[in-house]
Amino acid sequence: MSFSLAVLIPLFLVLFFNLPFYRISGKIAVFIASLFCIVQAFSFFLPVNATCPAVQNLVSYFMLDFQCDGISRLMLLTSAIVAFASILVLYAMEDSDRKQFNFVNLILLSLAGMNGLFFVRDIFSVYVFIEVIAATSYILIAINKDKNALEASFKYLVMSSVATVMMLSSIAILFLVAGGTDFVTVSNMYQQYGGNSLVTAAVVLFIVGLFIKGGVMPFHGWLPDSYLAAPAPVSVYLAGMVTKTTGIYTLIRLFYSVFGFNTAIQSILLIFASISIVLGAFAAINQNNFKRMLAYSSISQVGYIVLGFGAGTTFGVAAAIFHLFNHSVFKSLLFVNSAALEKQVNVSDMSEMGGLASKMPVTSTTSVIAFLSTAGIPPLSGFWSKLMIILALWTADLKVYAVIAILASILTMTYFLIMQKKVFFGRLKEGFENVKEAPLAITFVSILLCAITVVVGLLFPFVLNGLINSAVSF
Amino acid sequence: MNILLNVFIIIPLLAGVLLYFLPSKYNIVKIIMFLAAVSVNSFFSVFFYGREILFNSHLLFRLDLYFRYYGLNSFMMIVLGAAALLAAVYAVASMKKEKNTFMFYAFMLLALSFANGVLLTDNFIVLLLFWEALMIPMFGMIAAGKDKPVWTALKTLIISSVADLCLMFGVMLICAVGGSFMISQTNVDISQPGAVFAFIMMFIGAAAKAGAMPFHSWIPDASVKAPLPFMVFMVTAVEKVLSIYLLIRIVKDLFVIEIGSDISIYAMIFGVITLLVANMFAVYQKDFKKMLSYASIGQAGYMIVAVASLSVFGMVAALFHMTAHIVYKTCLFFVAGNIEKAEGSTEISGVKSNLRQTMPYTFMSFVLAGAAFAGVPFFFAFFSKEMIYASALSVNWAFYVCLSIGSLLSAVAILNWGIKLFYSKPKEKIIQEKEVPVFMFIPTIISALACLMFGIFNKVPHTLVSNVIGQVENEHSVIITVILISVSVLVLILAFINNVYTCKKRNDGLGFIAAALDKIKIDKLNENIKFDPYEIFIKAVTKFSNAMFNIDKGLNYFYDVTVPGSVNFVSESVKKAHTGNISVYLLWVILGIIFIFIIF
Amino acid sequence: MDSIYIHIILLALIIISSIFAVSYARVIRGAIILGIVSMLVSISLFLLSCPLAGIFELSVCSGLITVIFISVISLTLPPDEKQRKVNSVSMMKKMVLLVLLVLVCGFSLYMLDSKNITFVPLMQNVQESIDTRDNIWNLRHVDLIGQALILLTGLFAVVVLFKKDKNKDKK
Amino acid sequence: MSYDILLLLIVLVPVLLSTTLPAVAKFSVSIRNFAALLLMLVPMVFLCILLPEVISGNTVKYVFEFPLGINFILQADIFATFTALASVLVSTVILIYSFEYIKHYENQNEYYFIVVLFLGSMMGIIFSANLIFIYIFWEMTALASWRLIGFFREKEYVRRANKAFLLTAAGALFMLVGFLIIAETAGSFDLDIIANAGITGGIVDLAIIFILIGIFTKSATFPLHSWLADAGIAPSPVTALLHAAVLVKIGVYVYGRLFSFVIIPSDSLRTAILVVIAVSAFVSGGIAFVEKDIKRVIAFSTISQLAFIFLGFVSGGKVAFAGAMLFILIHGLAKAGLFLCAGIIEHKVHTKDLDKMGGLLKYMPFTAVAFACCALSVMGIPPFAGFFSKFLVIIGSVMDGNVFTGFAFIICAAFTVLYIVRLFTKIFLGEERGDFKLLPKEKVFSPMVFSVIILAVLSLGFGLFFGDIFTIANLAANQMITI
Repeated sequence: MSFSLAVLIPLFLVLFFNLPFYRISGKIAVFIASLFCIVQAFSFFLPVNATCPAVQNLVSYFMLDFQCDGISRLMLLTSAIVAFASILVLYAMEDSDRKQFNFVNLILLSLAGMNGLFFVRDIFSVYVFIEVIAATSYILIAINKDKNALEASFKYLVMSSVATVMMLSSIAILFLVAGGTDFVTVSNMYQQYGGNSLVTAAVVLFIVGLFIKGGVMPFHGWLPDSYLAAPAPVSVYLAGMVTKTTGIYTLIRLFYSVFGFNTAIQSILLIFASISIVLGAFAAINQNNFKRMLAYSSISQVGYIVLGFGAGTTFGVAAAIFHLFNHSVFKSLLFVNSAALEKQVNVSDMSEMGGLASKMPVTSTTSVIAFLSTAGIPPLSGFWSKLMIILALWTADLKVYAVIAILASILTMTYFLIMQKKVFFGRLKEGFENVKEAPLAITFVSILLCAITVVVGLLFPFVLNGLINSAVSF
Repeated sequence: MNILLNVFIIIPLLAGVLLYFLPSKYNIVKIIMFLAAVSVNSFFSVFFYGREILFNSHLLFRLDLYFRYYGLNSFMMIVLGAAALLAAVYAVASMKKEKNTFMFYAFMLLALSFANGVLLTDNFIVLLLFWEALMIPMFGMIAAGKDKPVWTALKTLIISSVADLCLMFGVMLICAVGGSFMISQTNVDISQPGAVFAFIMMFIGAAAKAGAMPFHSWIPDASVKAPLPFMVFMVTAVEKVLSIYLLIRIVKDLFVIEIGSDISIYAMIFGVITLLVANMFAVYQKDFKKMLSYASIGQAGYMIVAVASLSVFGMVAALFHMTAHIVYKTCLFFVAGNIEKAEGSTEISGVKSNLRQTMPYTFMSFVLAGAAFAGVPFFFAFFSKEMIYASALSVNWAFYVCLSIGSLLSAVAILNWGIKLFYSKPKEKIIQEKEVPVFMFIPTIISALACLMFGIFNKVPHTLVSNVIGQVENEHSVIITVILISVSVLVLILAFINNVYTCKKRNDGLGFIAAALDKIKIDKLNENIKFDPYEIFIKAVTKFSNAMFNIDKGLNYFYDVTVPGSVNFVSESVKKAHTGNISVYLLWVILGIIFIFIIF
Repeated sequence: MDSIYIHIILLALIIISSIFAVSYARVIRGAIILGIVSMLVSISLFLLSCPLAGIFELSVCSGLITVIFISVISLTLPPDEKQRKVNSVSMMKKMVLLVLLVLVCGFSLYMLDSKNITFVPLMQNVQESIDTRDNIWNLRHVDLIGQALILLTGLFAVVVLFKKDKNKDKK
Repeated sequence: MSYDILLLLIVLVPVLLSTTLPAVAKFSVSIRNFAALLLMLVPMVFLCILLPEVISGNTVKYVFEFPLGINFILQADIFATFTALASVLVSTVILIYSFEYIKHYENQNEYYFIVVLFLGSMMGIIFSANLIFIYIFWEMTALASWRLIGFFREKEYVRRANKAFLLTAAGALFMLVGFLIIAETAGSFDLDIIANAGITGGIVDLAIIFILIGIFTKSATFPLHSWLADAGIAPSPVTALLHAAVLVKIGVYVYGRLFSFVIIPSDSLRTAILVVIAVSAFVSGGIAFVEKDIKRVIAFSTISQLAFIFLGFVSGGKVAFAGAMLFILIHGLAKAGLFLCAGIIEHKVHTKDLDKMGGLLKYMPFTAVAFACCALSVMGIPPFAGFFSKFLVIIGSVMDGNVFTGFAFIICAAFTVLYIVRLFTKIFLGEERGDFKLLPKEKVFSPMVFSVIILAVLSLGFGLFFGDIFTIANLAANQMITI
């Protein structure tokens, strides 16, 4: 019951913001939206079916047949964190009130779409909510209306429309065969007609559609340009949540609760994942632009998630989910750092920057922690999730892919070390003497996200039992 | 009672350390302490003589040192004590004015205590411990020379540490093969695997201590630069004593080798090479002390040949010769010291006044010691040389020939120097120098008289030595002894003729011997550095390390250039692939789909 | 009447007209062709016996959208002659992609045949009985919410993208 | 307080409390220095309390169950406590040295934080008895060495720091693959279960090779050593701490911990390793003889001395094991002394090039004497401790049968003497190739010279009191090598 609120509240908020006679100011909108994100984050810790009678009958009409299990609750938490981060970055970066207002409304709509996606149990509604998130992100990317933002958003539009066409056709086939679109009927059908080539063709089409959405290597064309061109808060939101929810979460949801795993699909997932890990890392190595490098790095990290759950066991799914949560935290942290750099130094080319650690201590330390966690250096959360992925692959006897996953983190380390050398960890370049630390909002967010990474890293056993086991019992 | 055995190590060690750290205003006290320590040591060496003591002391390094005091090392310790006493008295007298004399004294005491340590212990590790510990006092003593000759000191350090490493490896092998760390308990048959390798390494290590050929080049440099007592005490006494002690232990106790085996032949050849080359170089030396140092290397060659003959008779001969050598070599070095004191330098050109008149006593002791050195009958060394000739002859006649050539060369060298020093006509006006101070003079005379006395009553040292090693009846028939004596007398006459009568033609006083040697171009060999084994060794090492340096540079190039280069190439190509226009990306999507269908 | 050939012809017509719609240099012609395409689609829907979808397609896509397109395009300035030639040239280049696309479809079809597709028996009890209206309103609440969200995003898209920034003129 | 809590504190106190150092620095620098020293002394005191307990035979163990089989086990036997004491001792002396050395450079807070964190992770490696936790602390030390090597923030220095970090991290990843193979064959990550499982065979040798790649990168053996020589550009307390005394000892310690009785490498593999370390000793010995930069000479000498320690652990006998264990302590002290003296010299003469030095004996007599003592200990001249450890290691390997490797290492010992003597003469003796007249007078009781003297005295002290540490080493060897 209470989970339908997660969709309805943002909808009402947007309506409330745009009442015809009274339009509230951007600042208040930002404040309310961030409040909502905090509430959503803490809702993760509330017991599942908190029922308070007052709300009960009010919402009874809107009883939506949502089911919720651990994975969705975890995704709820991650989306709340990332949305909160992007809203605060927005608050620090944008100063025009109107733009803040528009931005917040779009974020809320996209959040509503995402929450819906987490709880829906019907492949057609999955398609609908993916469409909602996609639509909001087209506009978010092009919000500043400068030339390459529009071009990037157009590119994203075309690519994801191709993806949605594929998804729709595969849903049509599945509907044709199964007679219904909710997960249960489709999975029963799949048990029966799994081997049939038409059904597998439909499933493959669906996977390709989701690959395009998720930005897995051969289908990732739109990702670097859209991350680069999008304004800073949008790129935080995009990198942090959108690609991962629309692309990878739905993939996990489908394979976990609808179609089981068979070796053919598994091999597709594993091959494409390792391609995107290795080539993503290579592409990121000598990028000059900070955000573009982060884009390629997130492609390679997404590859890790797909590799994780490509292992086929529930332990693999748990590892993938845990890495998804970690990755969205430290990737959005890295994008927040890039936003801070953009605001303070407004030079996007890394080779012009130099030794900013002395001038921007918080940003540099948090970026170091984020880079270490991405590369999988032990005490931090990234290491644990990568270790779980490797263990899952190892126990599922996919030793070759495990070795690829292990050795690829050397490449991850290379491009982040190059980044550290160029941007933070060197002598201060002339002309940056009067660079001050990023504004409070951004520093607060980066400290928060960095704290999450470190805490999850250090308290790994409790996190594992509490967070992950509830999502996927293995 | 057995606790007293620690005295040999503790007293010199404590005295040395105290001596070094006491402030300079107590100089007189320090000298007294120095002399007291040395005399106490020699007193105890005599006091303990004749006892058999097994004692496990925990004196140093908190390890148990397993002392074993018995015949052989008691004799060695007496000889060492006596030499130390003579050197100490001479040192106190001759080094009064120099700067770091007390450093020298301290290190001398340290060296004495470590030498006693080597002689006393019965455990291989402790033997090695004290053996290699000698390096620091040696370095200190050389460095305490007149103008701080640290380069020579370091050269000594390198050479002796390399030699000691050979010994260390030999000891390791013998412990591994023999199975125990105790010297008295190891008795390894040569036929066991690894035993031959162990024997070779230990033999080289021990012989190197005495200055055998490849490891000798620090001795001549040290003789010129280091203070004279160092040459007397360290080079002649300690090094020879320790080296011969270990050689005898190797041949007698540690290994079981039958007499005529080819290993002993190789060892004797090794000794003969040292002997011949050293004596050849001795003939050509420009400096009296350098000549003496080469001569002592030559004598070391004698002893090695004697020991290498593996017979008990040979061992007795070696020990006897060692004692004789110590006595007359100390006396010769004292003579050199006196001349240097008076003349300022022992270079040929340096000798200005006619020393025969000015320094009659030194001249007399030179004559006695020179005679003993040359092997004139009824002098100390004559009898031991005969025994060495006999043992060499018993193995192979060729060795005997080389030995006699060697002694001929040494006789020529000593005679040449005698004439040059004492019978040359002074160029400039005669400068009246008085004799050297009394204290320097006494040790010279004592050692000279000792040469004579022991020569005449050679039964006393002979009995002492033989009852230490083992009674040996003189199995050589009378004829052989007669032949030996006549040959050595012939050698002496030959040398005399060469020096006195045929020196007119050549100005350097060497007769036809020098002409013979010139054909082999020995003198050029001796002077230039190229043939100094130490330089050859250093050059080889530098060549090897340059090669290694290049390997490392190549490896660095691989890590710094090729790996990053290839990674950049790949990432550059991937970056170029992202052209940015939409149609290319759509093309990739299509290719991806085809790829999936292929997999299915 | 509804033999397989009618459908294949209709499909071919749809593909050809959509290609023309894309390749016309003048946008107004493209809009008209687009209207025709959606009409053809509605015909085939009628043939496939789902009249409601056909009516919606006909009235909304070919009707309303085409009218709006044409009215908006007519308001804009037509591109001058030179610009039109440049556009047409780039059109030809894209044709190459078309050939590739045909090849790909052919190839995938061939792959499907080679894997001897066994057609899945259709579900016997296809629920014709469920009225679409009832289906939309009470069975599929969730999609309603989704549609509401998309409508709002569309609204905001217009607000954000097309409204002139007041302060930009001032700057 | 029970002993296993004590053991836990030894690891956790430096790791967790080190983060407070930058905060403490806000109050005052001296408090921070004192806090850093305290964070080092606490583990030392605890270790001293632990040592008698451990010597009496019972190994202290702290277990905390983790899911997935990666349970956090700390195990302290004599070998571990001894090595831990050795590294804490050296790191404390180096910390005292760095109070004065780091004083006039910026970002000192980071320096102290990383050094204490490094010590904590070193304790972690020494005591952890679970493969994954060895890997975790291993990577943390690689991270620490990255930040410390790049301390001066020059462009070229940071490039070398990156190279060092990448090389060690790549090695560690290979090691992780090896650990996974072993965990799979033996069934669990815990060392004692692996030991009981007694696994052998081809797959285990493959795993050992993978692990060896990691160990060889960390302990800079020949083919993978180039990062150590390049790391000379770090401040000297860092090079002393990381590249002489503590970091490079990790690889050797883990080899001793894993391959002495937990997993037994096959004989063919053992000879292969012997060949590799002999080559490494030779090559680095040769290079040290012709190298120009003072830090690089000492770094290459570290590489060749590490080969000695490897020899001890690889040959597998009890004597060799005891020798190698002592070698870790004694070499750590002596080599740290050499690096710290190099730091003092570099501080005075402002150049690292050997050709521009000479005749410094007159100007810095105390440093010269300390340098000489440490050099003699490295060369292995008797009264100093180096002789005993070198002797034990080589005699151990000879008694275990590999005579030729023993001979090769004797030649390497000769090399050591050569390049150490060359180094000493080039710095302190000979004619002065630079105007050293205006050097400031050498203050004996400044922390720098004082700590160097402590190290020299310790090298001599451990030589003179060698009997005690030898008995401890013997006990440890008997405990470790039970076959």
